[in-house]
Amino acid sequence: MNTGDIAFMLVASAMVMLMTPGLALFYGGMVRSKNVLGTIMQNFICLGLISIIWVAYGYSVAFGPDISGFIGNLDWVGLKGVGLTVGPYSSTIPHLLFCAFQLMFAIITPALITGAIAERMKFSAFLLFTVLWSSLVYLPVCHWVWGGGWLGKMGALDFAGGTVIHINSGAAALAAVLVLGKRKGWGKESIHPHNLPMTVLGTGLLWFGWFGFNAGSALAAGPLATLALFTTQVAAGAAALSWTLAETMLQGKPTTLGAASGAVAGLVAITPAAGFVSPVSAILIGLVAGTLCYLAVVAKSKLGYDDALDVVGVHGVGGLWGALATGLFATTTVNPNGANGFFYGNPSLLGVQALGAGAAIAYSLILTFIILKAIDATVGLRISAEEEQQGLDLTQHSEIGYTI
Amino acid sequence: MNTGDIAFMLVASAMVMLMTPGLALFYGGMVRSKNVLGTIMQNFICLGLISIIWVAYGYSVAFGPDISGFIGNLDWVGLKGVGLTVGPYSSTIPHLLFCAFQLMFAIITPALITGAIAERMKFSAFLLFTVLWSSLVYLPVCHWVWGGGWLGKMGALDFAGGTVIHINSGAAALAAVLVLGKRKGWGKESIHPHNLPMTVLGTGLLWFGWFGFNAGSALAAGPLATLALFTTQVAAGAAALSWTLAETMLQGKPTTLGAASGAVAGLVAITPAAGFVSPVSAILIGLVAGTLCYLAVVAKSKLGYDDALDVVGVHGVGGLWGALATGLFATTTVNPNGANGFFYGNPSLLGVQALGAGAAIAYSLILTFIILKAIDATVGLRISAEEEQQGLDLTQHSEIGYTI
Amino acid sequence: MNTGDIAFMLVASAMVMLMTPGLALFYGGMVRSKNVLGTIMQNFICLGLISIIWVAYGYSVAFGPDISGFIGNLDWVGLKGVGLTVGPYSSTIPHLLFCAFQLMFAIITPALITGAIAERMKFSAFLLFTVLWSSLVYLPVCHWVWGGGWLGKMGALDFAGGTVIHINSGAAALAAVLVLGKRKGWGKESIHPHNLPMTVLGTGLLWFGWFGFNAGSALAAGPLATLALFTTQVAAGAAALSWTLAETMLQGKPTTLGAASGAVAGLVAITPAAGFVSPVSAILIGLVAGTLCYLAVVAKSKLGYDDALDVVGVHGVGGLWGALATGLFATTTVNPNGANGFFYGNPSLLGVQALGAGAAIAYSLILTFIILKAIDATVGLRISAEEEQQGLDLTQHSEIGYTI
Amino acid sequence: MKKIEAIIKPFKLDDVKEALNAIGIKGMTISEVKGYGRQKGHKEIYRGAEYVVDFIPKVKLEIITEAALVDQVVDCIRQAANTDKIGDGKIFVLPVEEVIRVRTGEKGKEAI
Amino acid sequence: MKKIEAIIKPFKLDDVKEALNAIGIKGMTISEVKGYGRQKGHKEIYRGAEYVVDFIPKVKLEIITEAALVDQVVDCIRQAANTDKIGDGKIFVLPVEEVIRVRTGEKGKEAI
Amino acid sequence: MKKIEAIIKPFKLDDVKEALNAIGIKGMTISEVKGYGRQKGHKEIYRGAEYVVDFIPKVKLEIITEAALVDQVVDCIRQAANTDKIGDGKIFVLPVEEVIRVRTGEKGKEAI
Ligand SMILES: Nc1ncnc2c1ncn2[C@@H]1O[C@H](COP(=O)(O)OP(=O)(O)O)[C@@H](O)[C@H]1O
Ligand SMILES: Nc1ncnc2c1ncn2[C@@H]1O[C@H](COP(=O)(O)OP(=O)(O)O)[C@@H](O)[C@H]1O
Ligand SMILES: Nc1ncnc2c1ncn2[C@@H]1O[C@H](COP(=O)(O)OP(=O)(O)O)[C@@H](O)[C@H]1O
Repeated sequence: MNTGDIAFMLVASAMVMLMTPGLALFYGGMVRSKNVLGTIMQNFICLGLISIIWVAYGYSVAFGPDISGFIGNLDWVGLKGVGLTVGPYSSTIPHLLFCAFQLMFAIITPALITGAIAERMKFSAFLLFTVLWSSLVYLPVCHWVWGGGWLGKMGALDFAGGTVIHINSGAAALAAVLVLGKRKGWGKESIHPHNLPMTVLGTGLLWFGWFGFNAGSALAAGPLATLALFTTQVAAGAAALSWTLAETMLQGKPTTLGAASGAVAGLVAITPAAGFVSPVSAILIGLVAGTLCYLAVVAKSKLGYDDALDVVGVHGVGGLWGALATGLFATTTVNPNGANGFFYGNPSLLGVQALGAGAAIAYSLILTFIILKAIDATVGLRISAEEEQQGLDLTQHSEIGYTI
Repeated sequence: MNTGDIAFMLVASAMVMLMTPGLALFYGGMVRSKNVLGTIMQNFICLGLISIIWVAYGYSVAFGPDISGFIGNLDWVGLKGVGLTVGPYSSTIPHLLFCAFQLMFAIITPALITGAIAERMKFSAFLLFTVLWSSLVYLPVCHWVWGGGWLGKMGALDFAGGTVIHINSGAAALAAVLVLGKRKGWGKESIHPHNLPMTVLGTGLLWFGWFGFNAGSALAAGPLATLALFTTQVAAGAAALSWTLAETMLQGKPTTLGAASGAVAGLVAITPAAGFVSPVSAILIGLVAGTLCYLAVVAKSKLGYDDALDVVGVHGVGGLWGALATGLFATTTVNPNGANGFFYGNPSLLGVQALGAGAAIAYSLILTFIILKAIDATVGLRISAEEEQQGLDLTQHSEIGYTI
Repeated sequence: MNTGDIAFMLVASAMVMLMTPGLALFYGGMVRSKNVLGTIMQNFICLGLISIIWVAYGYSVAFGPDISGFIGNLDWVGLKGVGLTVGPYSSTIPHLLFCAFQLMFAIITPALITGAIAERMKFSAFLLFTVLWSSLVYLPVCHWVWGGGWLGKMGALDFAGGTVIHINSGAAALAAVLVLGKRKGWGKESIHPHNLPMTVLGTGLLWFGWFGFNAGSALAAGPLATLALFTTQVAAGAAALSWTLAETMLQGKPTTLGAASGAVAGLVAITPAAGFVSPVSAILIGLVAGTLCYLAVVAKSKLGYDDALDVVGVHGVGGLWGALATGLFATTTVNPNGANGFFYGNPSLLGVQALGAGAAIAYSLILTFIILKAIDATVGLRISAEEEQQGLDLTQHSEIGYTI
Repeated sequence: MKKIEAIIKPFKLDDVKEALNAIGIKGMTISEVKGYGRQKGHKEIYRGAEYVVDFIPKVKLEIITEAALVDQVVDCIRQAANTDKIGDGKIFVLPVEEVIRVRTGEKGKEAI
Repeated sequence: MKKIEAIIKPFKLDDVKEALNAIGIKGMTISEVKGYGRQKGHKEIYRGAEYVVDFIPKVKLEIITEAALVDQVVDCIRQAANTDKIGDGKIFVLPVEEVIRVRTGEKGKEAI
Repeated sequence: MKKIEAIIKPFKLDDVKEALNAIGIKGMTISEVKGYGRQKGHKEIYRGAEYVVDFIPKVKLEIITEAALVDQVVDCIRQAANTDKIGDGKIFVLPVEEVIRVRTGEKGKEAI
């Protein structure tokens, strides 16, 4: 045990927890005021749902003893055997601390998807979806990459969860918007964010928490965490700049939402690369992420699907870029336990990265599609047109966000 | 000295400080907009008032050399002798760091009471009350449990302050609403929260800070803090779920405020137990806390007292449940320095826990009652009916929360 | 390397990063709603701009090998040679971690100035200003004090950046309001804060982050950081009280904005002193800071310059008081590596402190003046009168903060 | 048909609504307004500066009713909204030429 | 000159504005109001307490127009705002004695 | 009795209020409205999508006054609110049949 490492991982876990309320505000500010609570609630409730699933069986399925590289077995159900001594995943922190840290990841991943399905899903259907999606999509993919599964073994680099979290949720978001369909009035009425300062606040909390997310993925308070913290900061900053620059060129104005979105895009893109690339590479990754995700978001309107708060454009596209960028910019000069990428003489890594991303996308797309179709056929996915007019807050929760 | 422990306790202290602004927002969102600043101010000013009291005499009275198990003496007035070497309360962190950490607890406890008295108390009376209550109620009870006093010696378990903080403030809240009386219009007009997203934000900050609160109570970055962090997370999540489930069954809808309130109820209930129970027990404690506190809050309307933001229902009832639950679920398998509870073959602990809770309730109720009656008889407690119509913000602070 | 120190500095860096979004909200709440996003954006974009400058050349110019005590050379451009081994500035944490921590300081300093110029500056001019000001003012002054430059060598004490950050930005703010001129309607129309709860939230985040700022300036998790954390807390609390007391005496009411402003004034004043003074001295420093800054803010209206959100009164005056107070209250009894001040038998320190402050003020005032005049003469500083009526949000960013 | 506009103190809204209900008025439209009159405003303080705010929050009720009921409605509002303090508000009666229900197209009395 | 006041459901505003535009109405003033009528309100739940909220968000349109156009405007609004559900709203027609454009001082028809 | 309704630019409110005060008008009611007319709206951009927002924030003044004062009041508002730019607003004059002060029950001139 190392008290410095433990101190860091305790705080990092707390910081990643805070990302989910942060995400709730980030998304909550972007919807119309009649849906602010419904949107917040979809995020917030994940803190409850997933905590219980994780103890019950989630951690065991994701990280328990491996079955054929695809899934963990049920040895650790109820956290049996997951104790306070150093565990299989780290030699300096208690096993339960690793489990706590990973729980926070498992919470935020389904929460990310809520941005795509915003303003139109039944809360009951959402709960059901979250339980199923976490169990059938998140846990296996997590196992593949980090739990001793086939993807990790293949040599794919994913420092803090680009594939497990962002590509995965981005692909699920795509499936979800295809199944759910557009919001009433989409493309006709103007559907504006109701509270952008709230979105910026959410961005600030996300950014802060992301240091725990990325640097914490080193599982120790050392040089590697330092590198990850630094690359996280500069990639986010660069992407915020680059998004606003791109929109200024194409639309004439740098927007606040653009800066916030860019920051998140940069954070997403650096996630898989954070501990494998140099600060200068991180800036490049961020600059590309900001512009690329902005273009993806602009393209959305043309493709005609209603990814309400751009989960596909930011997490899907940003996550994919991050996975590939890791294959381009990774270098053993900053992390000897990493690998070299394309620009450091090893083109093969790029292929592995693409394969990993592709597998996650395919699996997530198909499973999410099936889960949602099944829910739609049974309990139904969408609120009625009239409920949509009234908003989630009143119809799903009998509350309103603001009273003046 | 251990740098890991110090690192953790520095950050934990900062996190607990953040809980007070978090609480200000949690409460601020639940009052009507004309009282938002007055409510926030009552919380915020505790950061000033108590910091000075703590240095002047508070720390000495609470933690200074013991006088007959009831109170500390004045040896450490002005923090004389409270230095940067390891102190009597820990062998790995500076004495002053322990003092800083405890200061943050002393700040938030009177702040918790502001939820009960919301929307009707004179600010001057509030300041006076806070000084008296902290000095005459908080400091002694704190000494009893943690400062070498009789309650701690008796063997009562209180990991992070269930008795000192939550039962204590909950009992004070009960006394306060009885003395203060109802808000004008209570039970007739609908008195709605004016900004629920603000309340959820406050909940997020409270939850985050609570990791510092509970895990930090281990005073070291090790397995015990890890356990406390984990149990805190899952109890909060479970209680959020359970409150919303209970209200769905009784009222047909899961509310956002219910999820937020449930989370806080879970955090309260796990506070005394955090370092003594297993993760699975923590989930059970959380599940019961959510439902129990919800029922307590529903009962309030029937009992006819106006505990504005439900301090009694959440902190009083939740804290009491937590104290008893510690007596039920504590086990030396997770913490050898703890004790076994009812379910682990030691029914006697439950009695000790009940006794400790009962003593705190009785003392706090009576003293708070006397303090408030004295203030009422001298400077007066309540604002006038007309001021109540205008709101705290304009009448007490000459400000308004929002201008559009 | 020491994992405890690294753990602490990783988290401290994250906490200081959060101060910039915190500041954005602190300021954002104080402007009119038509300028909320423009104000937030000016702060937020610094996270992007300065991150890139820092990697490109900023860190090298501020902290690189010294050239005649005035500036660093370009050896570390692109962070060449700034690696993951322990660096020249600390023997227990990686060089890159020190660089990360300092980056966060470099971000927030220009952001502080945005409070003075609020509600009237072109965004393009602001970007240009920030690049020039950071490069020509911040980097040199930072080098003088911390990078091995003449001021640090002279023996001036500046624990966490009173001179580098607060006096520097306060002086720049003064120059800026003189060049920019008043907002339309200033002194005639009532220009009210649009969202004070947002300002309090920002204050809470600033206060939290400030623990990272001040305690982190010890660069290690030990007694010194502990002292800094404690003095920070009590100075902020004392100043919040003292500002509200002063305004109650002069204007009859304690305001929420006063408490928040006082807290910030206390945090500013304790910044240079945090690791050099005792807790009791910290309270005195805070008490004076609250009253002094309040009086400075009141004086503003009489002097007739439009320092919109009182950067001069709070950061300039508060920073200056802090620098001098360090010269008064510093004592080697709490920090043997510090020095004794006036009250501890060494009047000469006061002179050194005054000299350091004076040099920073003079340099910052003059350079800022020149930079702004140059920008005004080329791209122009202010938005048009009509744009000012419409607000920054619509005219600079084509967005609005809130839609109901 | 007449239109009755009443400016009242916000906290009196529930009372007025109930009183109107009691005399059979089952429809109205309300909005938030600010009033300026004899009632003196309040002081606000921001960062050491004091402002007097003259505009005071009020609620405006708009009720369309048959001419025959006007006196009864006016009296009802007067009684329910009265607190005997300056600023209790005013009631205005305006002529209305036509009333139409959107849903059915009914006109006049039928439309209310 | 007449004044047409219409209380409609908020989500119908865009449709009504476009319909009015189509018949040549190029000016109007709108505001947020709350309506009380036959349409039943909704339930809100806070901390275990239930409230029925009777006042429902509506949008009020105010259009000044020549007397000759009143019928056309009223019909236009009726059609665009109609959803055949209770609560679709009402239209009121009031007499106006004079209209002045602030900028030019033009009066009557010229001022619209 | 007449009712004067004026739609003006928000930043002109203080000027108008003072000008009215100067001619002895000591009571009025104001509200926030949005206007649609010749003044062109503004563009908003969200996540790469552009919207044109036609409704522009305006302030509506409502002043009840004696018929004899109408011209003076209208002129006063016109002068104070005028910026010679499109969108300065309109003034409407409507007939009022009765005015009642809630507090005292006074009617007509006495009630203002
Ligand atoms: N001439 C007026 N025209 C329109 N509204 C008025 C007029 N005078 C007063 N009001 C409205 O009536 C409210 C109450 O008037 P005020 O003079 O304060 O007290 P009182 O109701 O006792 O006469 C004002 O706040 C304003 O909204
Ligand atoms: N007598 C009235 N005076 C003023 N406004 C009214 C009146 N009756 C109804 N309204 C307005 O019209 C809206 C719709 O009326 P309601 O009775 O709910 O349904 P409907 O439009 O089908 O008649 C109400 O919400 C209210 O704003
Ligand atoms: N026919 C109308 N009915 C009601 N309000 C109108 C009408 N025409 C214009 N307005 C109001 O007057 C405001 C100003 O009108 P606009 O045509 O933009 O410029 P101008 O004041 O120069 O004529 C509009 O924003 C709207 O609020």
